[in-house]
Formats: sequence, structure tokens, C-alpha cells
Amino acid sequence: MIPAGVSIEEIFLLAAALFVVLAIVMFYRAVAGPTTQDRLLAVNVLGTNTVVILALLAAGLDEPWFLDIALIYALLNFLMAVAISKFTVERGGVL
Amino acid sequence: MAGNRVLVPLSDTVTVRQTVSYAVRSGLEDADSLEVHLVVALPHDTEVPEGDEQREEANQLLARARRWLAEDAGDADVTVESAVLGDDEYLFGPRDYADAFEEYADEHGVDLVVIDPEYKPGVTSSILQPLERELDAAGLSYDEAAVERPARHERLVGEGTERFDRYFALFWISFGFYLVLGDPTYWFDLVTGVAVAGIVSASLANVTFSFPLDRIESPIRTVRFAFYVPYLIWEIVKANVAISVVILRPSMPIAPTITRVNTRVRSGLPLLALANSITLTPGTLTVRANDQRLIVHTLIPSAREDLFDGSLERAVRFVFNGRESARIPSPRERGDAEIIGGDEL
Amino acid sequence: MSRTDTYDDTYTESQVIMTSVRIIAPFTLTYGMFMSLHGADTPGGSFQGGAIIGVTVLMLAFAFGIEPTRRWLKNSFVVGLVTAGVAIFIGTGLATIALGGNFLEYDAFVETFGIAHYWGMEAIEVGGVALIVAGVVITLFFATAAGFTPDGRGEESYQAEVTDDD
Amino acid sequence: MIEAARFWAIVVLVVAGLFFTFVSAVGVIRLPDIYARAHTASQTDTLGAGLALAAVALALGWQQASVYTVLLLFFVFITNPTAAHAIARSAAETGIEPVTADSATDDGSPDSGTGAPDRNSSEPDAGSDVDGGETA
Repeated sequence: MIPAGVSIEEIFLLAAALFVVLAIVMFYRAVAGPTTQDRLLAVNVLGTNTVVILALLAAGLDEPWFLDIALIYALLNFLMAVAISKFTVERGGVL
Repeated sequence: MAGNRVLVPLSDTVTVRQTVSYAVRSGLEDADSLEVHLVVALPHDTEVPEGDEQREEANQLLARARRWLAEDAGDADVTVESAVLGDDEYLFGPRDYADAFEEYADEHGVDLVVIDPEYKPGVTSSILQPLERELDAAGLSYDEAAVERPARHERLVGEGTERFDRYFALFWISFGFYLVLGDPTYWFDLVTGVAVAGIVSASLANVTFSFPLDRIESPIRTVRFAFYVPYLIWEIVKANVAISVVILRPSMPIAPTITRVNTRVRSGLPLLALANSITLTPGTLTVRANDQRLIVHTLIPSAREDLFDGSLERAVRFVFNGRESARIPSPRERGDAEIIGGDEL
Repeated sequence: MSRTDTYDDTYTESQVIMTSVRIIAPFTLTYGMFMSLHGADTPGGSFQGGAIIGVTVLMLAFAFGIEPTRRWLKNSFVVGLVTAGVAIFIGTGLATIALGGNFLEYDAFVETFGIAHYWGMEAIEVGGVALIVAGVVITLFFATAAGFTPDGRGEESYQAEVTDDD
Repeated sequence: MIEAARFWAIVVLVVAGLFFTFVSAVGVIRLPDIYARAHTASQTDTLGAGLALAAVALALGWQQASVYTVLLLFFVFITNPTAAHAIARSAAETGIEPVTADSATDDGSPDSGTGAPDRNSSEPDAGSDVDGGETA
């Protein structure tokens, strides 16, 4: 039984809004730190959240190409986490 | 100099025959008698199911090497000792091998280690370079056997099918992925798909597959992996609920500990699968994966108990080695799991 | 039991990271090429495709070390990539002029060869944008990784000039 | 009927995804040190993201875009733990000491150097060994 007046698109948009709120909450950790890794972790989580938000928007606004961006964002997010955690290590790991 | 004692680690490579004769030749150059210690280092101990099979192979190899030695030595004064190393421990990285060799060398007063340039113990890829470094660190002198180029050529031919397998596998993986992304009925996608898959397999085949593919085993592993995924997801959900309960409780009763678990999975893909599964299961986080020694941070006691029970490890062993090898004792029973302090990270 | 002491001289990336990069790399490379080739269909497609191809290389560089990757991927190859991108871009543009249109006026192709507008776009997207973006991402990364030593400067500025054409 | 089932399945997935992301956010804010935070940040969040993406895939139905969503799902599931491992490893490498149950009970507060001076309202009574059988 689908409730009247509620569409799936609206649910997705609402969920995306709530995800944004959660992302803002997590932003506290990105600002507060206190270590580089804490910030990195927070940004990584924010990145995952962004991917989800993009996917929800893709479904909610019916713009499938948002998913392309979400995929790229996920890739860059992974690369960012690996790269920065590599370079925070003493000797820079490779550089 | 009265006599030389050399240690020759053997493994089943195409240059092993030449290595043995090199050891004899070079050993007899500056001494009139020679004592050759032939050893095979086993990567697995006898506790794991595949250990027995490997032991059998090792003994056969040793028997062959003894015959070769007898041939090469002729009437020179050569004595042979042979041994199988590592059946009471689990050898993993180059350092473990170096340690095992050093221990043996100390015991028998060996002066020199002669290494096969293609030395490849077990199933993992060549570890020659790191092994040499570890031998240096252990203070053991070594000599790389001078094997002839024909052997190298032979190796390439021998590896031909293996290389083909890699290119072939990656080509179809890439092509399949391309068609999933695109439209399999549109000619443009089919043509560009072939081109893209060609480029991808040519550039990345040897990067992606660092291990030899097995024509029979690899597809079976893929199938078994498909069974593993639902199990993993179930574990993840279960553990997530447990962790959520703990975190959302106002008192937040966490008990973080650092634990060390010595796993019994191969490096590379099995290790990745296990480490990532451990990380994906909330409550446990792989902090370090130095070869088979995983340092795992656990958040709540129940997660730690699950880790020590080793259900994920068994599942990963099932995926990569089949049902038989999944029946091993849990890390707790093996004594491979311990809680360590945070300063030992 | 800490075994890090003797590993100092050869810091390698964790096996976990290395293996997952090995697994992901072919998929991202395929995906990047897919996006480049279908760039004309989606907004910004080729740019992202090129970026993914570039990022794949960077990922490999992180996992395997920058020097081995640099050796694997010849410097001249990357420069060639960018040059080819620029050449295709300009070539397509000039071809339209040669056929009596304006720079990059694809309609000229339609009249002459009877092929759709789409293919001119495709050439620009694939050749022009994707190759250049991938090449620039890789080049910039390796140039940065090499550090700004005076003897490396000449090469960098040369590459910067090439990329300015975009 | 099928439409209704799909609708409710989507709602449930989205809500569950939101819940786990919420837990993740709470964990990231409350937990005492980087290693503990990595638990929720990488794993609970991965599940939350996975559920939300599954909802999207379900909503998009049988079309090209949902293939992308499933790919995204797999990608997130492979890369997130790897990223968490990378971060935790770098933390260990730089010598950040974890808060452990022992160190917390010794003197009531974890030793300094854990880099968590802002554990204001969330003093974990880590010494208490509760919830032993929580995981069923």
C-alpha cells in the first residue's frame, strides 16, 4: 500500500537532505581533528556520504548521469585516503 | 681449506638442476671436500591440510637433487645432507625463510648459502631480492647460482601459457565489464570494447595477476567467492547491529584492545580478502597486515571473541583452498591469537 | 616482536592496499576508457574519463611506488599522449576549416562525408579531451613527485607548454 | 502489489541506511581515538551507504543506471575498508597510541598522545566488560 501523496522521488530527496545533515555533523571531526588521520577519516566518511547523496539525487531528480560523478567521486575519495595516509607517514612512503 | 659446507635451498624451478651443479662446481673450486646441505623450506606446517601434500613433493625433490648431486660430484669427496625445513612453523615472508636458513646454518656450521635465482618457495611469487636482503641482515653469506641463459629462455617458454592465461582472463574481464557498462547490441560498443579490453589486458595483465592462474582452480574460486559474499554481508549486518547498540548507549561500553592474530592464509588476494573482511566487520579493524601477522584493533569484546574463533579465516580458506582446508583449528586453539598492548603497534 | 626495524630501507605499501589496487585498476581503466569513448553522450563525459584514466595510473603509482611506475610508463609515452590529444583536437578543427566550415564546425563533416554530427564531437571528446586530461593528470603528478629540482625544471616547463594548448 | 512492496522495500532500505550513517556520525563524534573512530567511520558507514545505494538501485529498476549503482555499491564495499586500513596504518606508523581497555582503567583516562583531548561528554567506561554476547 503506497501512501497517497508520497512519491519515491520525494523520499530520496528527503533522505539526501538528512544525509547532508549527517555530513555536517561529521564535519565537526574534520575541523576538530585533533590528528591528521582523524581529519582524513572524517573527510573520507564525508566523501562516502557525498557519493550516497549524489546517488540519491540521481534517483530523486531523475538525472542518471549523477551516478557517473558519484563513481568518480568514490574513486577520488579512495585515492585521497590512500595518498594522504601514505604521505603522512614519515619519509613520505615513496616520495 | 679442508672442506666447504654449503646450504642449497631448493624449490621446483627450471633452474634448480643447474643450481645444484653450480653449488658442487663452485664448492669444489677451492676445497677438496664438500658437504652439501639440500633443504626444502615448506611454506605451510603440517597442521594445515595442504601441508602433507607439500611435504611429499619436497621429499621427491630432495630425492631427485640427491641423484643430481651424485652425478655431478663424480669421484670428488662430496657428502650430502638433506632436510625439510619449516614443518613446525608457518613460513611466510622472506624474513621467515631467512630465519629458518640461518637457524639451520648455525646448527650445521654452514659457510655459504647458494641460492637459485628463480627460487620460489611454495606458491608465492619470487622472493629472491627480499630474501637476499634478509640473509644480509641475518649475517649469512650467500651466493647466487650462475645459471645459464638457456634456462631463462626455457622459463619464458614455460611461462608462455601462464602469461597467455593472464592476458586472456583480463581481456574477458575487461570486455565483459565494458559491455555491462555499455550496450552489448550496439556495434560501436563491441568494437571499442575489444580495443579497450586489448589495451587494458596488455597494460595491466601482469600488474593485476601477480600469482599464476590455475585454469581449473581459479574459476572454482570465483564460484566459491560468490557463496562467500552473502555470508560476509550477513556477518557485517550482524556485527553492525551489535556495534550500533554499543555506540548509541549513553554509557558507550566499549573495551578497545589491540590483538595480534597469526592467520593461515596466503599473501596477496587471500590476505586482502581476509583483512578487508575483518575490517568490514565492525568491531574489528585491521591496523597492520605484515605478511600473515595481522594486528587487529577490536572495539568490543564480542567482536574480539568472533575474531579469535576465526570464522572469517575459515571462510576465506574455503574460498581459496576448498572445503578441506577450511577445517583448521581456530586462531585461539592454535595459540595464534593474543591481546597485546597499544605500544606494540 | 616488532618487525618494522629492518624494513626501513624498503618501505612498501601494505599488502592489503597493494592488492586492492591491483584488483581495482583494470576496472577503473576500462571504465575510464568507456567514459572517454562515450563522452559525447553525457555532460563532461570525456573529461571525467580522462581523469579516471589518469587517476588509475596515480593509484598504481601509490601502491607500487612512484619510480617503478614511472619506469613502467615511459615519460615519452605520457608526453606523446598529450601531444596526440592536442593534435587530434587541432586536426579535427582544421579539417572542418579545410572542408569550408569554421573551426570545429562539425556540420562540415556531415556535408562532406555524410556522417553524423556526432562523430566530430566524438573525435574531439576522445582525442582532444580524454587524452589531454589523462596526460596532464599523470604528468603533473609525476612532475610534482619528482620535486622541483633545477635540472628537472626544463622538462616541466616544456610539458606545461604542451598542456596550455588545451 | 509489487509496486507497493518495492516502495516499502525502498523506504526500509533508505531508513536503515540513514540509521547506520547516523550511528557512524555518532561514533565519529563520540569515540575516543582514531582507531575506534575508524570502526564506525569505515564500516558502519559502508553499510549505511550500501543500503542507501541498494535502495537507489531498486528504485531505478532494470536499466543502465542501476548497473552503475550496483558497481558503485561494489566499489564502495571494496575501497572503504581498504581506505580505513590505510588510515589506521598511517596512524600506527606515525606512532599514535590507541586507547585500550587496560590503559583506560589504569588511571581513569587514556594516556596522552592518543590525540583525543575533546572527549567531553563521552567518557567511555571502557573497563567494564559488558555486552559480551551482543553479537548473537
